[in-house]
Amino acid sequence: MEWGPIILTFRLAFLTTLILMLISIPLAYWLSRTKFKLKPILETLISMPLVLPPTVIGFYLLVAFSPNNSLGTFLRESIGLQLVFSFSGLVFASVIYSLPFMVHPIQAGFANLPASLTESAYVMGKSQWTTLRKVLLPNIRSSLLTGIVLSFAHTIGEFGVVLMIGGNIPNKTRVASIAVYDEVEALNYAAANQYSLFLFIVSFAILLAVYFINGNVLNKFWK
Amino acid sequence: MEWGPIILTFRLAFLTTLILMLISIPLAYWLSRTKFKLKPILETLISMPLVLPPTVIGFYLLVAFSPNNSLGTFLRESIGLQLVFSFSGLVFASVIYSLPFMVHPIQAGFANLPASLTESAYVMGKSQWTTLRKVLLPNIRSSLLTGIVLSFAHTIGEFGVVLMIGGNIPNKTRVASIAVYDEVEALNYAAANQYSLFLFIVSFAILLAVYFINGNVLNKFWK
Amino acid sequence: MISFDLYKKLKSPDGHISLEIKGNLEQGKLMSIYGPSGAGKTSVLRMLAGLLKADKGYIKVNGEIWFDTENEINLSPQNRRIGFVFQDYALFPNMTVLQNLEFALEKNQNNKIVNEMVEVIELGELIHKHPKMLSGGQQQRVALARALIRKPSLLLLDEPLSALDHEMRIKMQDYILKVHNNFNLHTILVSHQFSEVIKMSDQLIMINEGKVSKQGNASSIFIPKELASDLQLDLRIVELMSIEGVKYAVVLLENQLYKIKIDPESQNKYVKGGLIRIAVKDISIKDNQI
Amino acid sequence: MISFDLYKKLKSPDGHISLEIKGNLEQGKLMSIYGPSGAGKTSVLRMLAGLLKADKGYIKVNGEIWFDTENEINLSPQNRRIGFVFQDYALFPNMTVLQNLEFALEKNQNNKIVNEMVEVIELGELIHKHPKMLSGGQQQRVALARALIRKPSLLLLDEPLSALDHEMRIKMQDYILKVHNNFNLHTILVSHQFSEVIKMSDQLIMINEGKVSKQGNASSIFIPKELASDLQLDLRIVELMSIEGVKYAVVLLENQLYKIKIDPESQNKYVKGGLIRIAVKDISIKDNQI
Amino acid sequence: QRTPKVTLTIAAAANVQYALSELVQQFEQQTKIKCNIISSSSGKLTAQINEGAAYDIFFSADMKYPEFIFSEGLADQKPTVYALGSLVLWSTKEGIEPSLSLLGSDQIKHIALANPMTAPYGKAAEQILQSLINYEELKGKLVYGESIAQVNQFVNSGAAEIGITAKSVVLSPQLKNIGKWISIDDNLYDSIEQGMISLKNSTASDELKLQFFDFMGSEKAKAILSDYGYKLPKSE
Ligand SMILES: Nc1ncnc2c1ncn2[C@@H]1O[C@H](COP(=O)(O)OP(=O)(O)OP(=O)(O)O)[C@@H](O)[C@H]1O
Ligand SMILES: Nc1ncnc2c1ncn2[C@@H]1O[C@H](COP(=O)(O)OP(=O)(O)OP(=O)(O)O)[C@@H](O)[C@H]1O
Ligand SMILES: [Mg+2]
Ligand SMILES: [Mg+2]
Repeated sequence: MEWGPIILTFRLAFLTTLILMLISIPLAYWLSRTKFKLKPILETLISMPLVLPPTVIGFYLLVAFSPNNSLGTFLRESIGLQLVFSFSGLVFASVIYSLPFMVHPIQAGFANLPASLTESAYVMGKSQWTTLRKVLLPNIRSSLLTGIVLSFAHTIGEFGVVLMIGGNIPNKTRVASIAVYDEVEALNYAAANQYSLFLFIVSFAILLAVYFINGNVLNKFWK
Repeated sequence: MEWGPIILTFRLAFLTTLILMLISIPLAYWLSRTKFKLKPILETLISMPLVLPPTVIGFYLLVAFSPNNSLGTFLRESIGLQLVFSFSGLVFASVIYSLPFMVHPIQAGFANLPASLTESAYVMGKSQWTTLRKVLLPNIRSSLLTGIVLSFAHTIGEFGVVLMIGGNIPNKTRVASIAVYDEVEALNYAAANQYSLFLFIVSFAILLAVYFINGNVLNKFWK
Repeated sequence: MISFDLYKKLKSPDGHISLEIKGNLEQGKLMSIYGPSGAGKTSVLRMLAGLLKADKGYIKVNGEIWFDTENEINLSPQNRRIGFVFQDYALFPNMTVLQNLEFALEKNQNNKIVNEMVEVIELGELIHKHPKMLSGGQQQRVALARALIRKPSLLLLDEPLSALDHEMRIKMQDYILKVHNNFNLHTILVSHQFSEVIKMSDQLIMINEGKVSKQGNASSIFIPKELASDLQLDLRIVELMSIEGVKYAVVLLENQLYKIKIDPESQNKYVKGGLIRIAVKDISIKDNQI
Repeated sequence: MISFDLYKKLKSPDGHISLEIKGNLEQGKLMSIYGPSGAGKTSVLRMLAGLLKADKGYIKVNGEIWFDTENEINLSPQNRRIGFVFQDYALFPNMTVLQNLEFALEKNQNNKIVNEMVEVIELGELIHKHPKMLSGGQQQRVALARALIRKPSLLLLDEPLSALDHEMRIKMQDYILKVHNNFNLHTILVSHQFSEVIKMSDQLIMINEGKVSKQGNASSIFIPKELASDLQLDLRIVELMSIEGVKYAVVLLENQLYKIKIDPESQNKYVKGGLIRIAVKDISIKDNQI
Repeated sequence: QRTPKVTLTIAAAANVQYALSELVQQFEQQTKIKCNIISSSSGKLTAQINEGAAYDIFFSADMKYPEFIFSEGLADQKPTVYALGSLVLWSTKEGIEPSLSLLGSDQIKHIALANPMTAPYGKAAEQILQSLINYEELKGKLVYGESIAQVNQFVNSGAAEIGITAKSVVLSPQLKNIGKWISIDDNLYDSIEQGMISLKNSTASDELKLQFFDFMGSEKAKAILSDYGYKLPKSE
């Protein structure tokens, strides 16, 4: 078993989860408040990448961001961002693909909070940002946790998109999910089991820690 | 474009979502109430299938349920259930794989409900079942919706598990996601786009309808 | 007849209070629990309802044992036939007022009672609204109506009238008494209003930090031993005015304002917001003008 | 000085009520809004706080315009410097009592005031508890303390004392008055208790179905035109008893019980729960024994 | 005794499918026997066969997988080579004339090849690159596809400027006129023997399978294979 893919995987999963939180919290907050007419369409669109097979999504992203394409050229020439065959591409694709796992639970959490919590923070002169950070987020912790766990786990396991847009380059885009897939394909079941077990154990430990911390804090103060 | 895979896909997605609801509602309800010490471990375990690549999960399921195997033989001989290369196998695998998408949001929804709702239904003499059905579930609708949308969309797009355990048999296990994957592999981009577009539009329509119904009902009564 | 003897240690992050309470209540009688905030009143109702398990003790209702730690009996809330008005109302957000009431119906119960309640509790125009759309007082009235639908054998009311205005409060008090008497209920009421407690209850338990401080009927608890034919009245001065040279004080007594003349000599003894204590000596009960 | 004139159509699935209210309140004065449940009292407070947008009208506080539909001015709640006690308390479940109070501090505000409030509102042992662990009355006290931390220029109180017992209620009333006077606030209070309204407010608005029915200072609204030197007292009979042959009635007046002798002849006119109306004629204000 | 069914289920590696679909069409015309092609990667198909999938014939992209199946005792007889694959250098980028000497130039940022670990074409492509003197420099440009099909997608989308793919691909009807390609000297890599094998756990009769193998030996079949850029094994 090589360490490269494992390290890359957890780097990708942490980074993706982090970026997803940064994007999803404001997005979900906005969705939970807005009276915008087209909201259901937006909500549906967010889930849409899920209905296509990952490899196919990957393929469409590949076509969209290929240097042959004006978008790809533009990105590369204007901000030096190259999304195909690069780690940033993996992150980008994972973020798009896991977006619904983060946005939807958080949005549901916000929707369930009583309006008076926000209102009373506002009349105390607290900004929307402070209110979000100090009042709303701590009170939707179980929803936030759901979003984090689903996105994190999903990013670790996903390989279709990543394989397509990343190109399986050792130490750059060859994540563990691709490695274990390759071992299965090559009938190296022993190696595959080793990777799987390791992925499984590390992910298990991380998520369990998250749950335990959350559970303890909850038990101490909530009930 | 053939209709077989499309029909099969939506049959699979509906069936999987339905079964997932039947399993996840009681499971999430129990998880949200229990003071069981090992709860964080259970919660983590539910998410674990996500951290392995779908094909690899499919591979392990294949090995576990293969007729070569005592478990597979037992299932086939005792209850006539064959889980590999069959539609029921696809349903089974999809349920396992999408379980966290249904369980976690619903559990978070239950956890956020005030205890007095349950309690007041109990003192009215309502059973736990009636309370769940008439009081709790309608009040976690946004979480339920999240679970349904994520599971449904994910089952439509997933193909790694399904390809491995199902074996791509026309009209039996060849779902649309495999079909579109095959078309992309075979460089038949036009056909792939056609499948993708169709999958996309139908899923979009279904999910949009779900959101609109939910949104309208919410707007009418909630605010 | 309901009798109970309950003990419970209430856990809290800093320290404990141990709740100890014991009482009997005959059928058709109303008991009030009175005491400062945090004394444990809500907790007592929750134990009676089966929502909180006492550490030790029993609850017996009409000969039936609902709870007994010694024999390990603990009926579920469902099997206790109770009506409960929660302090936070606990209306179901997904149902309209009417649906909330109908939900409380028992299987095969005639739903005429729903209309009756709607009428009596004056919910007429509210019935198709959802709870979030109601004002605090309206929600409280719905919660009360809902608790009565089932004609429970034990009615538990946790400050059921605190959000109501004076007029509606009096009306609801009378209505609760009416249902209580008509259905021959056991009723236990938590209230903070002294006059309400006195008016409504046959029996009273005063608790403080979990312990019963006084118990009995209202008169035995509050009545001063000695005969007090002198009424001592505290009049709160709301306003001072002078009309055509004559000084008056507007005073508040028992939800009524009076304008009374004041002695110009002692005039500067009176300030707005102050109290005038007067003693009415030797009331001749023949003044009575019922 | 605060002045407002507000109009709002409250939507509801069946029909509308249009809320129309207008008023002025000088610095350091306290205004009460009084009216039946559902009249629109909470909605008025929410409009003043900027939590509900009026359809038409203005709000001016100390010369500053907070809201004006004509000039399309609408300050956010954050920019209005208000304290608000919500009917449902709205304490933050994730914070302890102390953290709730500290959260209300402004940037650079000295946090001595937190300790002051803890002391005055007697929250001592509660400060490290989370709101879910508190009784209803305890939560209400925390909400009140929290609203006062910021020394707001407008204090809005939506039934801030309804869950408190009598003793605590009186204490809190006095405390609110004290802060109100010390900080020279504008205070608007929604309350259902007549005596509370009379005691606390300089000005009173009575509303009914969204419309102002009476407005002015308490005395001008409630005081009967004619001189009423006769006090009319309704004594509620709590208990009838006879001691050594002599008949007594235990009666309730103003949160006090009295035991008075009754005329044996008219004895059967009195029943438990009934009223004895007595008139105290020509009170000599010299009886005054402050 | 089950009545033998009259369809053949053929499991085929993704890269043979272009040629195979035409072969099957011919076969069906000649014999009126219906064939189902189930295409996937050789690795997945092998795993499935190993776990009891009821396929009749397996067309692999190499000899490794059929030999594994045979050694597990899942086949009727030893695998036979039906075709030899050959490689081309392919680019769809304007202004690039594919040649091995061009690989080191700045014009080429990515070279796509199949994963040598799982795809026989990938292994051969790697051999080609390793034979070049500037291999170490090229290493940083390599991107790997899961299969030869993915290499095609990399090249076809323009994401990779050049790729090493199967001749059968660039001759396929779908890609015939897209981009430019040159054949690579077949001395640079071990010949890519593609094997087929008749499976034991099969519901089709032996005759049926035999009929198909006979067809594969026919001139017609050979013509189709060479049209698709396969070389034919020297008949033993
Ligand atoms: N769930 C709980 N867990 C632990 N302690 C609690 C819980 N709920 C309340 N307490 C504590 O128990 C004590 C009694 O609370 P309870 O709600 O019974 O008071 P109460 O008499 O109803 O007060 P109020 O009149 O203010 O509603 C309080 O000190 C409170 O802090
Ligand atoms: N969010 C809302 N949307 C529409 N109508 C509402 C809303 N909230 C309250 N109402 C309605 O507006 C009216 C006034 O409500 P409000 O809460 O202002 O009454 P209130 O005077 O505070 O009553 P209470 O003393 O019972 O709290 C009520 O009839 C209520 O049904
Ligand atoms: Mg209480
Ligand atoms: Mg109100």
